[in-house]
Amino acid sequence: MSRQSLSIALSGSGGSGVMTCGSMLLEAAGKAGWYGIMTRSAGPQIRGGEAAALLRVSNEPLESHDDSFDLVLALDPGSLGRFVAEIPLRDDSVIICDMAGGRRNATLPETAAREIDLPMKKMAKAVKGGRPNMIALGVLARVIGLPESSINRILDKALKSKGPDALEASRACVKEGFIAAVDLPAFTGPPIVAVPDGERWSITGNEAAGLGAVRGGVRFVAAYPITPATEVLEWLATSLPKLGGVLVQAEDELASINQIIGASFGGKPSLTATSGPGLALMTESIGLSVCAEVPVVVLDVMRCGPSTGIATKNEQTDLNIALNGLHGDAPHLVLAPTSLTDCIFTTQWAVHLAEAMQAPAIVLSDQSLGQTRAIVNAPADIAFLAKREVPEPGEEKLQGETYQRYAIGATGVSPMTIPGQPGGQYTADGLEHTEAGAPSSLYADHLAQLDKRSNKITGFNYGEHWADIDGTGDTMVITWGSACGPVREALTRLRAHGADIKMLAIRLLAPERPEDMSAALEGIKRILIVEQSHSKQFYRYLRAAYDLPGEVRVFNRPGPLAFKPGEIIEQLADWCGGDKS
Amino acid sequence: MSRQSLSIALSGSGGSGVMTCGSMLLEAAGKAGWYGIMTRSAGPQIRGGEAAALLRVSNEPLESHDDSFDLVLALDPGSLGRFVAEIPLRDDSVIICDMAGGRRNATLPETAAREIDLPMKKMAKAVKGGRPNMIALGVLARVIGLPESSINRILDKALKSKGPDALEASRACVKEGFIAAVDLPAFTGPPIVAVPDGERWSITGNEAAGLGAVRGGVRFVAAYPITPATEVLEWLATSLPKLGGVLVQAEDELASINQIIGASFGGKPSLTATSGPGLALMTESIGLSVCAEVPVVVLDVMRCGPSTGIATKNEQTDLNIALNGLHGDAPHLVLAPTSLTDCIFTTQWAVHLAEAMQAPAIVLSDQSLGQTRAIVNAPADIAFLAKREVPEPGEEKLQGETYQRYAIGATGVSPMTIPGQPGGQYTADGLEHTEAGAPSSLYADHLAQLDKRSNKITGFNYGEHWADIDGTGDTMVITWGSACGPVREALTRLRAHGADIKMLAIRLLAPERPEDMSAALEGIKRILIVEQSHSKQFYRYLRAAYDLPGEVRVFNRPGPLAFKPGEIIEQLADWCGGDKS
Amino acid sequence: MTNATTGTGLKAREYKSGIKPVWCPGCGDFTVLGSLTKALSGLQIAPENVAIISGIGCSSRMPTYLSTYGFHGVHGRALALATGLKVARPDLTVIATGGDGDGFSIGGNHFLHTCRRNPDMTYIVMDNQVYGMTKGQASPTTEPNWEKGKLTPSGTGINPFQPLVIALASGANFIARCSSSDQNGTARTIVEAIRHPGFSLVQVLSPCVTFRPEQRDWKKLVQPAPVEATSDPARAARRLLTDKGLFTGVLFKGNRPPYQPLLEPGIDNIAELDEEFRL
Amino acid sequence: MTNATTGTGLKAREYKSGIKPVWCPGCGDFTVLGSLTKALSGLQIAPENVAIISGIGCSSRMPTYLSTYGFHGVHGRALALATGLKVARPDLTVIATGGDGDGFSIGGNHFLHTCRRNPDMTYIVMDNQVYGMTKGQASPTTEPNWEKGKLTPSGTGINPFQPLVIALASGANFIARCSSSDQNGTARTIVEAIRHPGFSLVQVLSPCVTFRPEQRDWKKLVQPAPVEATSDPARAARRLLTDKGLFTGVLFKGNRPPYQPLLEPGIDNIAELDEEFRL
Ligand SMILES: Cc1ncc(C[n+]2csc(CCOP(=O)(O)OP(=O)(O)O)c2C)c(N)n1
Ligand SMILES: Cc1ncc(C[n+]2csc(CCOP(=O)(O)OP(=O)(O)O)c2C)c(N)n1
Ligand code: SF4
Ligand code: SF4
Ligand SMILES: [Mg+2]
Ligand SMILES: [Mg+2]
Repeated sequence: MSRQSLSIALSGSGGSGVMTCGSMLLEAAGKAGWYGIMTRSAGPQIRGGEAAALLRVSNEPLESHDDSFDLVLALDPGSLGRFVAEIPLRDDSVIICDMAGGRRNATLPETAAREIDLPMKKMAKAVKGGRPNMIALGVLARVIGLPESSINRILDKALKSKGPDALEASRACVKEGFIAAVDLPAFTGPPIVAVPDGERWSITGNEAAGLGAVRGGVRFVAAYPITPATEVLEWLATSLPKLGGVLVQAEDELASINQIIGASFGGKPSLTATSGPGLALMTESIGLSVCAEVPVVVLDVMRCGPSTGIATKNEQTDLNIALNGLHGDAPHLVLAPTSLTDCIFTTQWAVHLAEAMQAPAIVLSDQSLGQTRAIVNAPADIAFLAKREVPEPGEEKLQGETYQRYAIGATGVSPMTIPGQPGGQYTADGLEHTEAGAPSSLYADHLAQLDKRSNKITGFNYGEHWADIDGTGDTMVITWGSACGPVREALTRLRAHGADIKMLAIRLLAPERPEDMSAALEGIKRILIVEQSHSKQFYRYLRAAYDLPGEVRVFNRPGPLAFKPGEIIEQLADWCGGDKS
Repeated sequence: MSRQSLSIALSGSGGSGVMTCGSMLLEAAGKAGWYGIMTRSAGPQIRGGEAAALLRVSNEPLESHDDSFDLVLALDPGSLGRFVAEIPLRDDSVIICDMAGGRRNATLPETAAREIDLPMKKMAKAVKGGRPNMIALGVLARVIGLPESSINRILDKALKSKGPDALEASRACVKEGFIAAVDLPAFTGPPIVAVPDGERWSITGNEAAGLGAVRGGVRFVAAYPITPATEVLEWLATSLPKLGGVLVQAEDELASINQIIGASFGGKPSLTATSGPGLALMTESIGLSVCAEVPVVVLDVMRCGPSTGIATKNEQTDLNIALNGLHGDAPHLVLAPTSLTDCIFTTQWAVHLAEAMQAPAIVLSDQSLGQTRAIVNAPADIAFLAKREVPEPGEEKLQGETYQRYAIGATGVSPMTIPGQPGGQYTADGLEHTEAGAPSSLYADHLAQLDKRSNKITGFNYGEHWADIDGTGDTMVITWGSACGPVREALTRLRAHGADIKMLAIRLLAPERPEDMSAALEGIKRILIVEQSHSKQFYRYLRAAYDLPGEVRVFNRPGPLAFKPGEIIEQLADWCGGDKS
Repeated sequence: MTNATTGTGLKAREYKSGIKPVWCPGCGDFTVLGSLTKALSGLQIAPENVAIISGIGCSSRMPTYLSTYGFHGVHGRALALATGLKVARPDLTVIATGGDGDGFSIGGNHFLHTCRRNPDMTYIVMDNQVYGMTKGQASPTTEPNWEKGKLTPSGTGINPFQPLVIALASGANFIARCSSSDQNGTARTIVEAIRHPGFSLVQVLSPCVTFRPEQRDWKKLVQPAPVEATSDPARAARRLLTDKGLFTGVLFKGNRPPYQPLLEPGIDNIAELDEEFRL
Repeated sequence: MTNATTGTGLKAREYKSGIKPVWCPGCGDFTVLGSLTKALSGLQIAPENVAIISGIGCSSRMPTYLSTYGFHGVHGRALALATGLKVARPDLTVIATGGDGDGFSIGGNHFLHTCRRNPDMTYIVMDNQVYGMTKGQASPTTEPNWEKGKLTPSGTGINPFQPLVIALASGANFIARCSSSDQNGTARTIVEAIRHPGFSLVQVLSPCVTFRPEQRDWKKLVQPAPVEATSDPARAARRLLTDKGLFTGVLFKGNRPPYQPLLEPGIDNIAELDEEFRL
């Protein structure tokens, strides 16, 4: 049967190389001209536990897994069990499993899905230096209709370092796989349209965030490793030096946040990346960046909380702390990417905004956006660049007794000198201060500076970027972050059946945009709010910030179970006359 | 002229002893049978700057300063300037100032207030070992109508350690003051009704919080000093050992929060006290106490933020971080005392609640409640005691393979063993876990434990204590913390003129109490919200948590300028037909 | 667990919880788990009177694998948790466990001040000179020229942290180094550490076979310290400053009294506290 | 400030901002402020090329009183702020200032790791063995039997923190002790510290006349170290472990290269980074 997209799950025990197989399959699909995504799932073992690669390919860009999987391949019979919840099947799904060495883990749900025993280990043994995962690669490529050529191009690239024998062995295994697959049920995937080299990218959300940061102008990063943010740092650690920038591995998050504040005080756009526990340690000093008006960007790649929670899994529950986690009245920016590729734009824009307003910006990415790898269209480079208002040497404000670092001014943004600039000396301070930066405990100074710090942020012109709005109608879905993907796909399906639904994906969470929001809510009668949180953090934020008209419904659940397009459609079914999918 | 309460301001340069004079005057007033409050105000100097003692006495209990001051005494002419904003005067106010050594600081606002030059320094010189502040004590006592005897009783008590000469000198100065005051305009204060010894207490909110903590059962405290919470710790440092408890001065707030979690895991009810910056450092580990279900109490004595802000001044702006400062979905308790004496009850209740629910409780006191000294009626001792549900040795739940530390159960509160109890061994964990406490990354376990942790807190029976509600009518003032005092006085005045206004002072800020709140809001048409915050944190919290009926008005301003009863009355004027005060 | 509740005749395996460790096959921490349970069985302390406290990291998973009380806290705070517990419950045997990142990077300040405070507890650090849990970054004990660190591709270029020297300089009362390759020796040292009053530091060289496979060679490189443990800080300092970090055994045994505020009430009725407030 | 903007002929007072310090009359920090401005004038560094970085405390108010760039950060993080600034702006003269509580209690971890990292900056700690700003609690350097500490009424009972020993053990490259009673001597030492490459620690005994009035006697008790500064850590350690904390002068001068990643672009067009993502 032919489908517009194909979903494939690959599982195996530790060291069986399912991830390598999955990545190669994804890249091959990309080379062939398909779009695709791949996510990884693994047990608690640091190394050596069961692992699964979940793939989906299509000739349309993808942002979400499908409601169910077409094809499951298990290199070891025992390895499927732990992933059943993540691999919903249909009666017409196919399971290819190497039954050798164990009985197939019985916990698979009851479906009529057809099971086929394929002795991949045995086949691999027959090849000198062969490995079962390369057999699987061939099998899968053949079954989903990828040309052997595209696989071989990937093998060449991936194995050239490993020498000719390794390459030979893999090629041979792939060929074996292709042959073995001939009698397997074939899935006619989406039509294959070749695309010129370089037009498509293979990138993860974490790499995208790193790219957005340096595109925005970030040249100093200090950070302490933490899952699932570490890949952002790993990418920056190798990329920054190329640009004359630097990444410092700090002793802890207290050091990393303060190091970037220090570097930014020195004039370098600076960023740190972390996850919930690290963000919690940084809030005191993010408050310093608010009060001293030193711009920094803090990227939080969210994971399941509370506390250490589930470090490797997705949740959208650092919204509370990002919005309200600072002590005192501390206006700052909070943004969230609305898709994997948007991690580039949103991070880059965050750098621009932080620098323009001399304030901290927290970017809320999440494990799902960050660690998913996708084949996408080459993203455009947007012009947003760090641009900090610096007084010209010799400008009046530098004459006279002292430079007024915290001058109130019209916008609340006061030109900021950089150490080295003569006559611009001042002391940046976390104490409340006068316009000249001298400590003050007077109500008048406190009020004036509180107004300044909040006006500069609420009064800024953010243009259209505060949210992604599309569609029409009086029913609206409001969501954010990684929940946007499944929602978009659900709405695409519903609209294909004539439903009229509007979608609002909020990129700028703080400050609030009352006018923009009321414009967006114009004529809305029904609202569905979708978020991956047990305590409805996003819904409560919307309540506090905005007046939500009409009937409001909240579809929320904690991580790690990702939303499926079909589930969103169910939520909307009675609002648009029955399940249209 | 006679008033039902008298307000007196005393100022002097560093070392002039205005605080001693003020405290003695307050105590004497208490001895004489009056109620009173005294707050301190000082410049940035650590020692030696100008200082002012602001007193108010009455024959009714007091919770707020008055709209203006009746009497100002300046030991040095220059010392008044910095406090003018805090010392509003009336045309019939009187200023007694020692003009010797300088011109009276010109910045006093324009009033017809009468000024009298009194050479207190000169008078003191005339007395062997005499000090001007003791002259002032005599003068003030006489002017407000305190018997010399009550002053002398205080002197005896205060100076006995200092030896007979010091006592003699002070007595002599006081007498001189009394004589000199004869020709000064006298204020007939409220009638003096003697009360038996011990019926009245002299206490600060910080001491009250400490007392509430030990009454609640707290026997372990770890903390790191910070203004304005330090006095809580100082009181506990000397009081805990008497009770077989201990206070550990930790190396930082990360250590103090984790030390109390460790001690509580060991079975000892534990507390730490801090202020905004310290709370910010603790949030990660407060999340641990949520997830591992280890009860702790964190007392935050709030001060002006953001960042270091104004460390010595009052503001109510740690509400955001207390409610929403934890990463992930982390249900916990947030409480706030509704008056200075209520610091005892609320802290004690917080210990009780934390222990009963095995969850962290954050108590939001503030600088104004904490550092004000008041003469009050001896507070009752309430029965609330730390009571943690511990499985009986030999109970079933201890048999079988392993003890189910995190058993879901009916209420979500699962009996918690204490190290030393045989068969009750378990590992407390910040990782998501199964009912037995084994780490788990499964959705089902995560959901079950998230439900457990939130149900145990939302389902608890808090009785009437969630808020102080008084009055009737369809107009309501909703407020919290130190803002309650001026509001109560305003309403008392308005009601005396027949206005019908309801007051809601919220003690339990989290979890929310939807039923209780709708009952309280029954029939309300107009709401005034009063809070000391620039960004309307309390109003935004109320919006997110509750549906506020009718017309809603917010009277908010940042610290350090305290609310005055008259200002609240102005806000309500048009709602209850003109200023009724 | 019936006889686990009485302190008699307990075998090492009875100190195990039975939960399967998440560790990679071959990880040194397996052996340390073995040494720890052997030590506890050697001391015959009832599991309910032992508390194993840790932070976050592969090595910090330890408490979960024992049948004692345990606390798997947040990253870097194990010693603060343990100090609170020990001060509040002097009757318990408190043991903190963790890694070089947890203890010396994010946890460095608590390490300094716990050594100073000298509570009567034992701290076992599984040092693999890497962050294992987060997949291979340099730790404070990593050599400056290790170029495989994922955040320090050209090496850290900075002075490695010397845990034993810092412990000595801050006031730790017992300092030892072990190698996970010697399970029984490590067990014996842990027994000594627990018995010695005050704060005992046991650094165990415990290979991370996944991110530092070369550490498998440690078993060949380590050797017993040539001299007896000293109680003279100056002498111990000279030795530690010169040793290459591969001498095992007890290196310092001090005699500072442990930190333990006594917990005896001075008054019998809490109401007595009210007096100071009465006018 | 015209000639303050050129580095020539600047007098000490021109390095003062003119803002009145909040310090108590007689506080040792006044003299340290004098020494620091004298040192800067001695070096004739233009004020705009100097950044004074601090945390919170009486001593941490320092930056406000100078006419240079300054950052008065949060409590305990001065060295992290300063490290970020120095790594990003190697051209600046970065000086961190603060107190014993800010630097060794809450700031202890950054102290350890900044010594290890060894950036080219100077750290001036005004040690008064007390928390002045919060009105008189014991600090890490307080003697164990000081019973006036408001949170430790019967003394801390714990081992004082030895900043110079820890600095040495962690890798600081220059270690000196001064007394605020000798303003010129302190100024000279600060000059040396700034000139010496890498991380320089200058501990200044600076009395808190309000909460530790007895410290006024320090001026009588301190004496110049009997020996020249050494560059041998082992020897320096032996000396520091035995000295009573009252020897002044430069005690250690190391020769470890400072931490300074170079900031030179390897590619001229950022778009080159896109390549790795293209299929
Ligand atoms: C506040 C915080 N920051 C960062 C992390 C991520 N993290 C978990 S373990 C770890 C390092 C562990 O290294 P080590 O203590 O040496 O243990 P090992 O895994 O090597 O045994 C880090 C950085 C975290 N969990 N919490
Ligand atoms: C996070 C945080 N915790 C606590 C405080 C309160 N605090 C301010 S200064 C200080 C100690 C200062 O001692 P030290 O560094 O020795 O400076 P000194 O006043 O003695 O010069 C403390 C505890 C704070 N400002 N921030
Ligand atoms: S990663 Fe290293 S430390 Fe962690 S379990 Fe594997 S081998 Fe052990
Ligand atoms: S309190 Fe002590 S340290 Fe602070 S200014 Fe006064 S004398 Fe100096
Ligand atoms: Mg390690
Ligand atoms: Mg100090």
